[in-house]
Amino acid sequence: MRNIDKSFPGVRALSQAQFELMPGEVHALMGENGAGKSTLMKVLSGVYDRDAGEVLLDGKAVEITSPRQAQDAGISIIHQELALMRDLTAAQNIFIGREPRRFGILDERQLNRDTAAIFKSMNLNLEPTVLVETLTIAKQQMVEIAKALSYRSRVLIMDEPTAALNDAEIAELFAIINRLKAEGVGIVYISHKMDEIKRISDRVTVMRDGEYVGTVPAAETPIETIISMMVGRTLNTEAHAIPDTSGQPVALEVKGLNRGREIRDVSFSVRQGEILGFAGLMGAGRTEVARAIFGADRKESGEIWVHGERVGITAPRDAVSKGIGYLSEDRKLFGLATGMDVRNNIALASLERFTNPAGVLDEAGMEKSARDYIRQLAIKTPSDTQEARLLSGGNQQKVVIAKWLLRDCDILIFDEPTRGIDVGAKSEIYKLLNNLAAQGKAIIVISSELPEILRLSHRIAVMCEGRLTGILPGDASQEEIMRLATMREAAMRPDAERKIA
Amino acid sequence: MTDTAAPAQKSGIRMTGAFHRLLAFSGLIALVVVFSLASPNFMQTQNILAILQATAVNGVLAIAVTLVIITGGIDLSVGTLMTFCAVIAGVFLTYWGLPMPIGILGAILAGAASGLISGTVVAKLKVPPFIATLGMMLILKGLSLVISGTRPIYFNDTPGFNQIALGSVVGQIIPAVPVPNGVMILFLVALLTAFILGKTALGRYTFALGSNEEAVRLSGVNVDRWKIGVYALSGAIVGVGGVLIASRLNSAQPALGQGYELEAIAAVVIGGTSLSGGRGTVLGTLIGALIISVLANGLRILSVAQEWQTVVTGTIIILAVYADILRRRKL
Amino acid sequence: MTDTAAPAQKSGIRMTGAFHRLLAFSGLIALVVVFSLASPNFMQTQNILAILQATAVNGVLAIAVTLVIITGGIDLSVGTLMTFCAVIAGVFLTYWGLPMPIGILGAILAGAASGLISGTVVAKLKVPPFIATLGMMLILKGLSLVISGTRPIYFNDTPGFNQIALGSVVGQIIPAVPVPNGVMILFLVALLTAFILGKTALGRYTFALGSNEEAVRLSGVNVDRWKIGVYALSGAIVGVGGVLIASRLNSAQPALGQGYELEAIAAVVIGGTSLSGGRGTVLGTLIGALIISVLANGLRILSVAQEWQTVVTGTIIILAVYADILRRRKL
Amino acid sequence: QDQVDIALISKGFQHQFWQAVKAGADQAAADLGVSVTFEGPESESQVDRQMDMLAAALSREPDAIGFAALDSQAALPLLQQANDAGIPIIAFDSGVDSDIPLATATTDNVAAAALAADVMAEKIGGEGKVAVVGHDQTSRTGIDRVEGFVNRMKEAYPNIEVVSIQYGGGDQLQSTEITKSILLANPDLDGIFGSNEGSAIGVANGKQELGSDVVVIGFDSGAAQKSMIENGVMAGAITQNPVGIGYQTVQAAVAALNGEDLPKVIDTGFYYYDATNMDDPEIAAVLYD
Ligand SMILES: Nc1ncnc2c1ncn2[C@@H]1O[C@H](COP(=O)(O)OP(=O)(O)OP(=O)(O)O)[C@@H](O)[C@H]1O
Ligand SMILES: Nc1ncnc2c1ncn2[C@@H]1O[C@H](COP(=O)(O)OP(=O)(O)OP(=O)(O)O)[C@@H](O)[C@H]1O
Ligand SMILES: [Mg+2]
Ligand SMILES: [Mg+2]
Repeated sequence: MRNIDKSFPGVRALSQAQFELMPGEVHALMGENGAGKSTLMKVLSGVYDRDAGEVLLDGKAVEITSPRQAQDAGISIIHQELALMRDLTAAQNIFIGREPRRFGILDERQLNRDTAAIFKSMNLNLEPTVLVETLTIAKQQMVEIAKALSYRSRVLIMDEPTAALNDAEIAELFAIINRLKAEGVGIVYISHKMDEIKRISDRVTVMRDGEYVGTVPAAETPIETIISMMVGRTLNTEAHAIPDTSGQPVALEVKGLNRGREIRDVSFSVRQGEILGFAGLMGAGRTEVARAIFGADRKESGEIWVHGERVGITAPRDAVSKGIGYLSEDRKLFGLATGMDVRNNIALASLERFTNPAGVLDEAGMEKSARDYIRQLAIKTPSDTQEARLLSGGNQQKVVIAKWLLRDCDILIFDEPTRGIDVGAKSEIYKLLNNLAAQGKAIIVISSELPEILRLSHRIAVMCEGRLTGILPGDASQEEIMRLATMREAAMRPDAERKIA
Repeated sequence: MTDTAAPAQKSGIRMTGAFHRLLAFSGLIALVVVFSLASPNFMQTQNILAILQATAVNGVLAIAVTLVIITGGIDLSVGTLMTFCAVIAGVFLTYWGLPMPIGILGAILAGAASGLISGTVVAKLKVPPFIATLGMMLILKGLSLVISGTRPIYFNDTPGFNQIALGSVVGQIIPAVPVPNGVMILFLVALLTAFILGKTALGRYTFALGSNEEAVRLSGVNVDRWKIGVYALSGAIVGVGGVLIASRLNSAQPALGQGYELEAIAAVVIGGTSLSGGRGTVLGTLIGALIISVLANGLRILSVAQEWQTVVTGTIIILAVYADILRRRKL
Repeated sequence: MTDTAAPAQKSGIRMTGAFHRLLAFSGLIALVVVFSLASPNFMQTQNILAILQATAVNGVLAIAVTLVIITGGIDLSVGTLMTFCAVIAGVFLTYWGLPMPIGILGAILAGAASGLISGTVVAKLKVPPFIATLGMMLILKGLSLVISGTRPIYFNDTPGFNQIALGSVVGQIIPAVPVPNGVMILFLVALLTAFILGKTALGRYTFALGSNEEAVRLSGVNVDRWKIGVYALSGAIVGVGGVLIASRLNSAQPALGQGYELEAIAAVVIGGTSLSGGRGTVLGTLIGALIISVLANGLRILSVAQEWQTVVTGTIIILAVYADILRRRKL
Repeated sequence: QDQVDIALISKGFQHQFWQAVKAGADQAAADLGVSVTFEGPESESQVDRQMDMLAAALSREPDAIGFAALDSQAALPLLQQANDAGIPIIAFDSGVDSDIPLATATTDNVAAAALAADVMAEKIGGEGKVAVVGHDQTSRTGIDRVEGFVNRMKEAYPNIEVVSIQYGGGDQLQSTEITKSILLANPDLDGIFGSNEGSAIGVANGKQELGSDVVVIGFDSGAAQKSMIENGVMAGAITQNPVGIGYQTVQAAVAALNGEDLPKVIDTGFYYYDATNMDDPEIAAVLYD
């Protein structure tokens, strides 16, 4: 790809961007949120028409103006934002447009057999006939990967495929990538997880502000160099000292929370100024616990105490009025009012603060605070009146964070707060969380990235199959966490588990 | 960990599927039971046949609109398109004296052609389905009047035409259950549509479009072509409805049809199809159409004053859908 | 790097915003120009006033339904609710002999109450708005007939009642432009609603609900209460429409109203409001309503045969929306 | 219950004309000690809805049926079914092309509209331009009244031109808007005929809103139309005898049940009325509020 330009109304997403991929190589594409990575790949895969520049395949210029043409040219892509048909089954999703037929009639059994074969080759345990809607984001992501694999393309683009995956699944994905690589498939790999880049890629291309910065070999180049290419400066990543919060008053206490198989007798507490990390495998029930506390889902039993007072929470508004904020793991579905602008999304949870007794809004006040947060969190947006859905994924996430910061809650639950966020912003968010804790806020961080849990948490709660299998100190080892996260037998025997917890 | 969960879940889905289908009838059954208890005349064979006969046209229209709604669209033109197709049949058979099968084919093709146009306006010009089909509704209404010269066209020169809806092939074989052909045609259309929805690529894309059109596009599918196909199929089914109503009245009534679209859409939604697309069943739509007919018939049998019939119908439509929502929530 | 981009972009948005608004009129202006050229009778003051007068009721209903559509809902009951409110005014003023302001208030409150009920059914019982308001449409239609005893209620005992819509306060001040009060009321309602939508918390939540209701709920907002509030406000506006039509006809006609909902919704969509919610403007709706009135009036002035009027109207509705889509795409 | 049960299926329900028919039927039911039900579709185009109503009425096994056919051919199979079941049928408002109805209580709409044309011609002095605001483009009554008026003008009054025929669906507001357009497009118009109550009131409203002095002839009655005639906005109107139609239909049904012979046609008549004769007992009796 050479000299690619692409502009959106008010935004120049790509300017003279370039990229080169060899057969059988894994080529990482890196850059901050909004650098233009996804846009470049969408140009390559026929989603967007480029404004200028050329695309060469095997040295010959090609015109790719539709996803179909890209497929025919042997290019397939896993999009950053999940693009699945929620009402169809996994198998139906994977083979959409290429359904096996017999005498013009869909051959559903063949479809499911083919899908099962792909799942098997991925070591993925999933029924082909399961409705996508009922799957967690992680499993949906696996379905997307399966779909991309099913095309057997020469070029496979993966736009943040691991953002929703846990370590075991990531390892599985890397095994698949290595296999494809051996078969001569060229792979474009976009991710914000530095360690992955080192583990999997051969070369790294870095973009900044829609422009090409440079390409370096992955093995020889130190991570710091790549990061400074991305952000144009060096980041200091010194470890954070864990403060002692054991003397602080308890801010949030959960006792005996239960719901069906998803949440089984979960009890824990968070103190003011403390960051409690929640670790566990995909589907361990962390999100369920958070949503139950927040009142987003119903709970069967259990007490919630805020600042030593028992509170009845039946809806999110009860939780918010008690000073609890929840940043959900699926920003598109649950976090953003996508049609609204950045300013209103930031103000969404605090609108009454900007409302005078007559019900009239203080637009200037909203603008001011929106701008404050845009600056503070370095949200990349042309203005605070840009529609939120037009921001890049990572910047959308920052907007949702800003919403809860503005709301000024005492207790904050962050579910996968750095999903899809670049290193620079990630360390900003870590700093932010540390500051919030230092201000005395009680914070729960749910994350599937162990380094993140270890980096942030003062204490670490580990869940497995709906149970809290233990709470570890913040300096616990990865092995200890994994042991608790996979402690299924404990889940079977309630008394055994209690001892550990 | 999915190993253990998966099979259980699968049979779970199957079970609830069957259970679900059974329960979907519950609203209908409740109505039937209430009316049977309230009036001895309700459960007569003749009345049951009258109810089925009354369902035929609305049922066919509702099935047609189900397809469009599953794609996430809506079709306001079904009522006037039905009339337009009936008028076309009248022109072919009465004005031009063509043989009956050609008249029927003409009506169905006219429906398909109109669907093709609506579909093209929606898919290519990106006009929202509500507006595209509202426009078509008016255009077709006007054209029906123009073509027919604002007069009904009678089918007196086509003997046997009124047997399409009113005759009973079943009754010739089993005299005890003289189910009118119109009703059998409704069932045939339902079966065929259910087959297309469940077993063919067109059906698959119908659901896929309503579920996430952008995702389908990104998968390299020619979204526009399939969408137009769905509208055309839907139009063809409306054409069948046009033949049915023409046969039932032995005439093409050019002013008929407006308002029928709302009743058809109501049947679809009562039948559990979501207006936001992606899900829906033909069986549900059939049940929805039956609920509406049973309600209208039962209230008449009970001699409820007409203004109160309206009030009761409105209330029961809301309650039926609410009951359906409660049932789903429990499952 | 955002710093430099921001100011340019912002003025860009402002410019396109104003430009956009200007262009939105283009469809309307095109129609006006065509009709003016085609008939010398079109551009008379009297005819302009007639068009405005004809827009008043549909315009008010369309504004009411705009609110609901922005939340992602739909309201099919506006037509029969308007009638119901007119009947309530009739009962208050003619049957009970209460003073005029109380009759007006009664109609508006009746509208708000009905909206409250629809809103509650939608928000609390989770019945889809299409069905909830379809049910309400039937219920209100029946109730209007019941309450009025299926006959019109005249306002002959309330002198001045027909001046609400027909009189002209403006004309008393500036005799050259005797804009009827009904039209002024439409503009007032439009201004007020635009203010509420743009400047108040209720308005902001109206958009937010249509944009992503779940996200609003998870932001700790009492979604149900605001949604019910929007429906109630919408109902109250319909109540104003009820007063207008009652005043215009100097009577409450209990059988009127069905079918008006489609015309109102058409005005909203022609005005650029998306049926999927989250966006829309009162100004757009006003223009949409005007386009419909101008079209109807112009075709009548040209004495186009009625059946062709329908065809042309359908075509132009589609074209107007298509032109709007093209315009947006260019920006 | 052993009370005689008579089902009336009419062409409409909400409109005042049909309510007047219903009132007549209810009156007869009270006088004769029978019970009647009265039903009709939303609009006069919904032929199939009327069939459903007729079918449901048959299932109820009534003793007799009164039926105002929207389309007489379409109803034949069901009427045959009723006939086979031995249920006597009385047609009302417009006839059925068949021997099945024992009697038909009806108005001659063509003649009634021709009378309107005669009156109109007289009021505008035998020459000029007139327009028609019809209530329905396709229904029997709609067609008969418009054609009755227009044909009479053509045949008897060559100097009168019908410049515009438009249809407002019997909706007052729509008819008002139509009238205003017609008046604005034809400033030299002399008269407008409104073909039913809603149309006539709409025409008069439009005339008033524009302050025009066009001659308005209406059709049917109702409180509003009567007062418009009283205060001169409307010159006059044709009335049928809807109350009489309802009353005589029920009366004929009861007579049939008692085995009495019935005349094939019961002409319920029509009249022209204006401010001068409205209070005549003969006229006042056929007007409704
Ligand atoms: N459809 C669109 N309309 C307007 N602007 C867009 C659109 N898509 C992307 N942009 C803008 O283009 C720029 C590049 O976005 P892109 O999604 O390519 O970033 P990215 O590098 O993938 O970031 P991330 O790591 O957050 O996914 C951003 O500023 C974004 O706001
Ligand atoms: N939408 C859904 N429909 C059905 N089951 C679900 C759904 N979402 C979650 N589950 C199930 O609920 C359980 C808990 O899932 P949850 O998302 O809370 O886990 P988690 O620990 O937050 O994992 P993740 O890291 O994937 O977010 C799992 O068994 C999961 O399969
Ligand atoms: Mg991206
Ligand atoms: Mg989770």
